[in-house]
Amino acid sequence: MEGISVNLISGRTAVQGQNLDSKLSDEYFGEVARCDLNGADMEKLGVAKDDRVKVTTAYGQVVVRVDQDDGILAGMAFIPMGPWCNAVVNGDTNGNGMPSFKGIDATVEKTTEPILSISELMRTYMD
Amino acid sequence: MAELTDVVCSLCGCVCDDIVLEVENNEVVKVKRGACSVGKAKLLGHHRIPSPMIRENGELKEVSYDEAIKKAAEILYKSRRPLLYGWSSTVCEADKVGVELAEELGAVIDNTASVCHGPSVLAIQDVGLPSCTLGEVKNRADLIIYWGANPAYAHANHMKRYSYVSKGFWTEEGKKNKKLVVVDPRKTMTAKMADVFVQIKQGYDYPVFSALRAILRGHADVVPDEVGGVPKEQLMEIAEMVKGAKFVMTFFGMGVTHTGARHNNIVNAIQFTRAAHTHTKASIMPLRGHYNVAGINQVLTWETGFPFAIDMARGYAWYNPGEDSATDCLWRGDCDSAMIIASDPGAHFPGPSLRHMAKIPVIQIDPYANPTTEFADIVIPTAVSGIDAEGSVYRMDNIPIRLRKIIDSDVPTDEEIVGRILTEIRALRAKEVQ
Amino acid sequence: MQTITLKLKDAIVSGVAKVPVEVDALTPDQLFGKSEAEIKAVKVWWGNRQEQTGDLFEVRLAGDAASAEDVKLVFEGDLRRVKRIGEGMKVGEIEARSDVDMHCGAMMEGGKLVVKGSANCWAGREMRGGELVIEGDAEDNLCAMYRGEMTGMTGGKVTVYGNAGELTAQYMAGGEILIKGNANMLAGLNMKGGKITIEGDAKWPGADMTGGEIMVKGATAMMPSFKFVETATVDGAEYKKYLGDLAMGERKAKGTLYVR
Amino acid sequence: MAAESELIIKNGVVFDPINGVKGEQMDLFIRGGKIVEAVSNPKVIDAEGRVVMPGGVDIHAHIAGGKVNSGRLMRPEDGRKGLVPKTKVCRCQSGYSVPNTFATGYRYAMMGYTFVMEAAMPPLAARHTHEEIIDIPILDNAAMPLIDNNWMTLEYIKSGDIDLLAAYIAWMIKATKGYGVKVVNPGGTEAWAWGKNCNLHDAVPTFDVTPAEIVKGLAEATEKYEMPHSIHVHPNMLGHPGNFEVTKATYDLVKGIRPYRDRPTMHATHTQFHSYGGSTWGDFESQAKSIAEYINVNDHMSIDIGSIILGDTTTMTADGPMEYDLYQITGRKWTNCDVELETGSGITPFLYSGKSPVNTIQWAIGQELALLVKDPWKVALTTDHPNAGPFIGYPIIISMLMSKKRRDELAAEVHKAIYDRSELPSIDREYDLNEIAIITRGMAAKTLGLSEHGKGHLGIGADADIAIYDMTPEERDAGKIQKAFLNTKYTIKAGEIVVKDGEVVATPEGRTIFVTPECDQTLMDEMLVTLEDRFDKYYSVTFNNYPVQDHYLPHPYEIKAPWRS
Repeated sequence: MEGISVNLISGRTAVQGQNLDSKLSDEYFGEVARCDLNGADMEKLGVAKDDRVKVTTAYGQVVVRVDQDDGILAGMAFIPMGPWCNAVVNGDTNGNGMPSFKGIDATVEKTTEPILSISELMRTYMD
Repeated sequence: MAELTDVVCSLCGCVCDDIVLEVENNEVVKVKRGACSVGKAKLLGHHRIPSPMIRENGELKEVSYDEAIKKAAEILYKSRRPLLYGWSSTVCEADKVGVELAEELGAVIDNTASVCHGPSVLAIQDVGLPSCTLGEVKNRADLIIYWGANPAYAHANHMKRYSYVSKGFWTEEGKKNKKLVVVDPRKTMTAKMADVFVQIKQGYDYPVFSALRAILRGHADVVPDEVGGVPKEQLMEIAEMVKGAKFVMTFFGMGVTHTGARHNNIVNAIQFTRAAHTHTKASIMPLRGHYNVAGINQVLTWETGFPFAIDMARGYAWYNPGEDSATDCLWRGDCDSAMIIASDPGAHFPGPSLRHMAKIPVIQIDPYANPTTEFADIVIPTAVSGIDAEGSVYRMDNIPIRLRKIIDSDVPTDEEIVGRILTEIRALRAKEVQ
Repeated sequence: MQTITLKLKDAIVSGVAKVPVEVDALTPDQLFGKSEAEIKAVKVWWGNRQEQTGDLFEVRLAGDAASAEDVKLVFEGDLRRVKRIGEGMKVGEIEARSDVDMHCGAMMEGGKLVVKGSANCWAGREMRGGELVIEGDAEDNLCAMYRGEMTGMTGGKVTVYGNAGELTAQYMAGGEILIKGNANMLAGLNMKGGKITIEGDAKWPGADMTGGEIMVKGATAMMPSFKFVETATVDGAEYKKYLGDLAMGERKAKGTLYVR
Repeated sequence: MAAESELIIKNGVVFDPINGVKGEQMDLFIRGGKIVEAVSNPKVIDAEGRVVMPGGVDIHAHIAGGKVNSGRLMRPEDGRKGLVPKTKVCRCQSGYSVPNTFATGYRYAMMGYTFVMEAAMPPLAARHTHEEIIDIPILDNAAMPLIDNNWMTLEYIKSGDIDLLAAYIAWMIKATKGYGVKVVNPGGTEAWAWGKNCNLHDAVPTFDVTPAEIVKGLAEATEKYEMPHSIHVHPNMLGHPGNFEVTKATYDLVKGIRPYRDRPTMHATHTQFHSYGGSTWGDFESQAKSIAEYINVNDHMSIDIGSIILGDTTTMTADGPMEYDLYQITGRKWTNCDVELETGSGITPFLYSGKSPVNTIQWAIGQELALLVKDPWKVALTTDHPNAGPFIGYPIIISMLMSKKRRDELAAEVHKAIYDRSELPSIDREYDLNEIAIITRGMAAKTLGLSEHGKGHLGIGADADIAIYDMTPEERDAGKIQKAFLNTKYTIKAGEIVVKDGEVVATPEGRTIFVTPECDQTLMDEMLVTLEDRFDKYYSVTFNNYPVQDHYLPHPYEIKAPWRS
């Protein structure tokens, strides 16, 4: 399956904030295990809203559902801050203390693999 | 049914303190006024961790507070480089005991600023921070700039209470006589409200600030036609808006601290404000996330001299973000235990850092179960500050406000739990000395 | 000439957690004149406890030294979690035969420090004199200032055979740095004196510089606030000479930047 | 310590100026933290002829609160200058010009000080000041809220309602658990919210009152009560060449006003910064003589000197425009914080260099003031910590005031401008230990109205706050004097030994002293109608969340200030 290269960024959203203290909820899962793409890029990938995509970077990979946001330019991807986005973030802070949560080179491809739940996702760090 | 007024919200750095809510048989049943959707969710409450737990062959088993605290103390006491992380979603009274614990242990103590506005602190240490309290913005500001921030989502009351939409002494007509500039690589909810939206190329904030500075200092001639995806004409337009304004206020968020040159983006944002100040009154302020992330920075600074990322190994504070910040300690694999309090690295740290957290003993002190719980060997539930516990917090502009206790609870506070761990550790040390 | 060999014991770095050892107490000037037993007894920090050098390192002495100048320290073993090698060293020589951790050669005043591998962040921080050679890469904040200071490196000579990370030589005021590879973001930030030569590529060199000289021989991503002065020929090659950084205002923009 | 435990200090040579004791060999008896006439079963300290004084009282220093902490946060490079590991007794220490709270308590106690007045508390952030005061060990403290640029003040000055202004002052001092009325660049700080400044007779933008009217009105309103302390004034134009005329004109404003008791009607602070002649930095010169002459012939004024300590420091003041000017000169880091409806602040590092003619003259001025003011009861020793230098420099100043020889040696090392643009080299006066005791204790305690409350003297019933310096009264060696005043042989706080042989041995918690002005309720209610409206419309916190809760004063000491009949 052909993927596209994107510049991945993350950030807060309202629903993510509403569930800061209930991250194990379905609402949080629905909001944060999500990747926004520009409509043009969704066409390229042949995906529709709520289809699944695999996001891969040099630091890891994660499966999330896809959603459309034309507020971001083609060639960019947005995943709300949270466990799914962090699965593909670099831990290096360049002597600054702050990892680069934004501006990560990533490839996005269509997938049929399942989206991991929080505990499944956390387990991947344990083996 | 009792109505409570002047309730203080313990969610984000806005710390709204004019909330009205209804309490019935010791439960918040209704948020009548003041809170945004995010704050409302917090005040109405979520499922809490029912009991302390210790992990035994993979499973968390319920235990007594005494047992959990004793075990936590033993783990920390024998550690060579324990990491005490979090401290932002709790009150300063708890943070103070945390600093004492770090001193007693010779531990690394860090707070969530290191993955939020830590870069802003580093920038302040380079050039300072020309700023003001939020009421100043409300009463005076006629040009508001949100740079790399989306308050419409992250600080939903911010524009209404303090900035673009609020009404004050010289701004009685609210946004009517104000201008809003939003700089972001995404056309966000906030961007849609802007008079001028600058869709900057992600990671290019630094040179764009430098270009604006050069223009404001009279050197437009050297600036190329396009910088970081922004046409020179638009940079000139913003510079003119700055010169024409009576009071320029810049707010910035993690869109600037998380990207490209990180803390040097903020240095440059402040340098831009200094350049603007040669033409008019200009101030700048970070949009702090947690309701008391500013407070733990304040407490650490007056008690140790430094705001975050502190290594107490030698009995005094060695300060160096990038070396003694939590993400680095974990990513480098150089801490041998972690106490996580009032924060959730499981959700907010990069995967590579979490791999080490999975390998070392982890103590979690929090009212709520969250991704960090998956790593925790000891879980100690506490009261929720601002709901069943009171104390000091510092708003994003460093104004101290006292959280109110709005319902009764017998759940121990963060301050009590950390204090009891400290007492246990001192007892262990006394025993060893004999 | 006396050679003191300090080989880090494997056990120290074989645990789940790699707690850094800090060896600022082990420099030629501090060890000169000490017997093997005395050196083994020197206290070094390992996490939040002080240990005896002899418990962490295998210590070997060879030859004699008439003065600290004649003392050579050789660090062996896996040094990736050994910090502050040669911090504050004044004379003599140190050789580190592996990648090294942070603050290697920090506040160095004299003598020679050679790293046979790569150096982690803050190598040569606030360096005042002497020579630092890094045969691999240097990570971020090479020869920079300490947090909040407005002066970084003031003297000495630094050579990096590989690449340099972000913020090389921030607030540099004197001395010379040669980077044979590339320099990542913002080399020579706030530079006010001294010279940096980058033989590879550089991104945004010389931002906010008010003095000193930066020469980039590879490709350069320029800051938008520098003023082209002239085309100049330096040792046979043609360079564009820029003045900056005008973001600091005309009065302060006295830095020189040579790019291809 | 146990409330009734007893102590006797034998064979000390006591300097207790408030009680007229000028270096008499005598014993001191202590029980329950107070000086008593006799004790039955005491622990004995033999002072062996050493100099004994009441605990030092600092009338003006910036040691706690948002501004100080912003200075710490902004300057890790200062923080690392003062790193000291924790001990069995002490917490960790950091900082030189902006020490952490623990170091602040320890280092003052080591100099024999037991009370320090935090000189500027922004009302909106008063809770912060008190939170830091809780963390300052050993010392008793109080803090003065800034009430001079507040919109309510400006409005009442404009309308001439001095009684309502008095009601507002009472509410503010109670709400902030403050001590008195602090005035900093009156009007100028409000103007700074628009990037402007005000001289003494300029109209404040929008509010249309002058700084002169503000100072006079605040003095009148303050004297409506039996306030222990007068208004405490940082005049306009701080640090500007030629400002000495503005300074004297400011002093004149309160001449006619009758204080409620025998004390000045204005304390003018860090006077060194306000005694400048010339018109530019080029022809800058000392006018200390002119200011000192004014103080010598007028009895309604007291001053503190704000003497320079050469070296690097962190300047910080509510005088926002002044800090901006300073940053414009140095180009170093600059923090500003304007506080809604009330005040502002600025912070920037500064290096006072003996190579600079201007810095050298500034350095001379502080000493000139102390030496040219004849009556030591009118002058207090300060460095406006940390503005003119850190408080740990006090012993240097003491040694210079006591030794013409030391002054001449140092004058030879600094810029020669000291000889032609200041009086210092021509002054022969040397302070004796009694005068030193006055400017470091007695005067401050009297001027602040704290002597009635047991501070600054050793009479029967006084707090047993005592410094025993490791020197005899005959000591003339400036170096030894300086050393003795930096680290006491003993410091005793409320009867407990807290410093022994220059080391902190105990760290009891100090008290927070605050004043309650008692205002007529109908007057108060009338004022509150306006104030609550201002809160609703313009403040960013609610009226009910504003006042400092009792929680923030774990060891309170209240002084009531009744309305004057």
